[in-house]
Amino acid sequence: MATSKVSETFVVPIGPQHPALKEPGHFEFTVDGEIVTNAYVRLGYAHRGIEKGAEGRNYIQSLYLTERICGICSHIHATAFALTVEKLAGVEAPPRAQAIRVLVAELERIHSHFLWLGVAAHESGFDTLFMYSWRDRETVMDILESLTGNRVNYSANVLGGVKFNVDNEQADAIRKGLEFLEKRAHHYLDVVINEAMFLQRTRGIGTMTRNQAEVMGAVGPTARASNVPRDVRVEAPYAAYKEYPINMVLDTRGDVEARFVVRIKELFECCRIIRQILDTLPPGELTTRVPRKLPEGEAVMRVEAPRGELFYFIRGNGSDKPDRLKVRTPSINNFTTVIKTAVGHQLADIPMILSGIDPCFSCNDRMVHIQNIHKHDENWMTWEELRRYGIEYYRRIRK
Amino acid sequence: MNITMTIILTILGLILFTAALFLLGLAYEWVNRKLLALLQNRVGPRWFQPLADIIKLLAKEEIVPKGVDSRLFIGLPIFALAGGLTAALYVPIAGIAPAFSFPGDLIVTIYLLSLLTMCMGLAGANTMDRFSLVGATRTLTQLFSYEAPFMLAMLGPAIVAKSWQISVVADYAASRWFILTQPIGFLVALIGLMGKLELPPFDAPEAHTEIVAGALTEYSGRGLALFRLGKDVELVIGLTLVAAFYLGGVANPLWFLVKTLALLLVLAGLQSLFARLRIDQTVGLWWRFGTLLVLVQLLVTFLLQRFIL
Amino acid sequence: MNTEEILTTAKELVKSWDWATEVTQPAADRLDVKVKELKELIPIIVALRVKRLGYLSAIVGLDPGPETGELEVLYQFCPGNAVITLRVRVPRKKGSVPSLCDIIPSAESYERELREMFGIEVTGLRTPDHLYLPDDWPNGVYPLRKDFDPKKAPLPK
Amino acid sequence: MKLGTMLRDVTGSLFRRPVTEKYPFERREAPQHLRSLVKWTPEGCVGCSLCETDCPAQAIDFIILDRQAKRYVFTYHADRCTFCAQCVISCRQHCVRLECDQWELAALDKSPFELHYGDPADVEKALAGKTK
Repeated sequence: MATSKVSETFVVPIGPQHPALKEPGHFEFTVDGEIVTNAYVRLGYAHRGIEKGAEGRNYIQSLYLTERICGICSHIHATAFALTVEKLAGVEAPPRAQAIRVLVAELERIHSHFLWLGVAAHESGFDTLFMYSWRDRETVMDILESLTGNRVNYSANVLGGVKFNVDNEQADAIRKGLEFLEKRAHHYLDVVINEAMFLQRTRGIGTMTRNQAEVMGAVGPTARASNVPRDVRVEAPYAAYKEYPINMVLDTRGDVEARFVVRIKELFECCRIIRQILDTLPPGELTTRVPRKLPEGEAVMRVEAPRGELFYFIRGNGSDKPDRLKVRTPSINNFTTVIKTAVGHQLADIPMILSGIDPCFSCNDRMVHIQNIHKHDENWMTWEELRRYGIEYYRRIRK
Repeated sequence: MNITMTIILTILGLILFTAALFLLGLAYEWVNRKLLALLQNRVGPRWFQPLADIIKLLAKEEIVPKGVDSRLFIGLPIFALAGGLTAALYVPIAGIAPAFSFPGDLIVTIYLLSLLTMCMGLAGANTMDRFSLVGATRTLTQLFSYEAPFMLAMLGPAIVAKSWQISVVADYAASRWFILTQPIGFLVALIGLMGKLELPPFDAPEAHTEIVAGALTEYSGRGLALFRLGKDVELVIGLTLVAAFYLGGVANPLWFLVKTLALLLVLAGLQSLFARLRIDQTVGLWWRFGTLLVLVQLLVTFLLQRFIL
Repeated sequence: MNTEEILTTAKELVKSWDWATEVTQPAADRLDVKVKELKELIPIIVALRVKRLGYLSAIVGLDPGPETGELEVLYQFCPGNAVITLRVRVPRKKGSVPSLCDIIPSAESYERELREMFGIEVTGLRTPDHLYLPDDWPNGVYPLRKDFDPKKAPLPK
Repeated sequence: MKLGTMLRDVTGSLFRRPVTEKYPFERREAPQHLRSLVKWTPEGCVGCSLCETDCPAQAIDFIILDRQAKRYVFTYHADRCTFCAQCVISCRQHCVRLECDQWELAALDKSPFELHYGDPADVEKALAGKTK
């Protein structure tokens, strides 16, 4: 009798609801014991229809819509949109506005990297580092709040400039905050490259060679940790980066540790640029006029978000609404690298590899059913209806 | 008449003992969580939080998932808790002499403590959920890694005291601080306790960023409450054992509190300082270092015992 | 290489396909290549890759309107400061483009998105299932087309 | 390779107060440039209703009762507002501004979030027109 060996596949689903992912995304990891043999990704759980939604809104409203693509890197989305619109309209924001845009963008990068540091530490079970880095993140959030008036979704941009000015008092507060943050960043760098138990979870994990990173189109710190010199701020300086050049932070190792090191070292670079901007803030106007109706044409803009290259494409059709808005966020590029590098690793390393790219699911997902919330329609449940629905649902399950 | 009175008194005593033990366990859990929070510069839970959690869980409906053996599913938490409670009878908790004692109860206690872990592993394997299965595998793998060194570490003082009886060893240790003569044993016992309780950095079996809640993913309501109570009881027993054997005994309630809480502070510090170990790293650590060190310790103790003293 | 050199190299490269392409330069840092023969798309991209002219930054689907009966696909390559756009037109009904996955693995997610949002078939795609849209999304409803009727979209259950 | 690199943070914290703000008991000052509720003053308003057009959250209903007599009602839905301050920028006559002191806006029902600015009689009329 012939015996046939049936190999069973054991699939561990991660997401859309899973404690490792604070945002919804779905990964399926086929494991053999603890070793991952295959990986698959499925997105769209937070798809809000922003690309389509922008087609029905005017440029000014779309600016705030794009700002809501991501809660962490909201400013850079709005900046990218504003820069694209300005390019399409053929105007340029005044130098002071451009410098303030860069200032907020770099503060936001500090905020994002500190946040990421905490999340990644938490994924590795190092909750103390998580708590401390998030405690320190409050400092930069306070700075942003005092600067713009909002804690998240700063709404610093308008089409053609920025909304607020930076006075000397605020500059001093920022400098003071930066001093603390820089000190902490040095401490975290020490922890990340020295803590033996932590290194066991990061060193040599998720290694991606330079060639792999280039082929898979990795962007941002993920690519730079694999020694790919890819930084839009250097390659194609936008806003005020021509006046305030950035030094690219590179690492040759390509593992999760290298990504930690690159991101933390970028914090120092952010602090340097912010100080430089505060010292030499160009005088002048804050806004310039952008026409409400934009000419027919296409404009492409690339900016460097905290997670990597952000790509904006706008096609105008002569009206006050964009004909097409295309946003390509950095995480979508980097997901490919997770899928490829996860294979062969242990299941326990997956959260580290996943968080190593600093994934942002809401950035990727941009579409779902949009409805006007003011008009009470049948898809919108009242609290009582929701409660009844819950009871009804539960009864059905019980049967 | 006399016999009925005795039986009633015994049952009453057992109920009171259990209730007191639960409260003590919950209090210790709170101390642990609060200390960890303070070390991380947070506020931490209020004093009644663990109790409130347990009451809430007990009041909740227990959902038995499809495709499991429901008798096992309901029975395992009870077994686990019963194991912990029975073990408590042999241990001088709060400085009070143990209720039962016989030569060799040290071995029984250690095995009763492992019963909880075994039950958790079985519970995970029973539920057929992917996270539970991975969690169960990890729980049992971890059991096999720390159990031997923990037991060997407990044997150190027992060998010197020439007894397998907890009360005898504790009495013998009351005048001698074994932490000074057997520091490696103390360290291994303490860290083994962390492994037993699945505290960070040995929390791979319930690493929630990887496998949600590990073996207990499908548990809710009463079952979860019982497992958690079992863990709390185990925490108290483990701390008592280590304090009684290595820190000069727990002669009276005050010394018990001081010594166990000091141990808890050390545990909290260790929990806060390290990142979680992967399961293969845990096993490697225990077999490559823990077991080896404690064996060396035992050998030295044995030789000294034999030829010098 | 500075932007000018990049664009000159790219222009010369594309010149060998001048029977199939139409090159314009809408801005100083952009090169717009209209590829009229669909089967020449892959060879051009391979040639760009060989010369290391940028990486695939995005695949943009465009709907010029239902009256044209066509859809547009834009392949954006970003070398340095420049942006090279390859533009392909496909028929609205049963239009298809070849998959780039074999030369550029990261194209997969863009192509999955293009497929479900615009209804442009991507031949050779390894996992042609939904990336963003729900699994029970009706066939033949493509949300980013201009004639998309939101009423046809399934409501969240 | 070191062990316990965060030891100093940890031991330091034992003797420090937790940084957590015990919110309802300890309140923070509103930041200086806080963006809070929108205020509208009728002086100078020309009724261009750009504030309504540009509001990304449709939080502003600008009702023109009589353009000649400058009778406008400015209805503001604070619950929809995203506090982006675009209305402040869009208004060329500087009729709209954001308050900067109130940051605790939670309420148990929606009524405190609907604010009407304008002449009380006009507001009543506008509201009556809306319910019809």
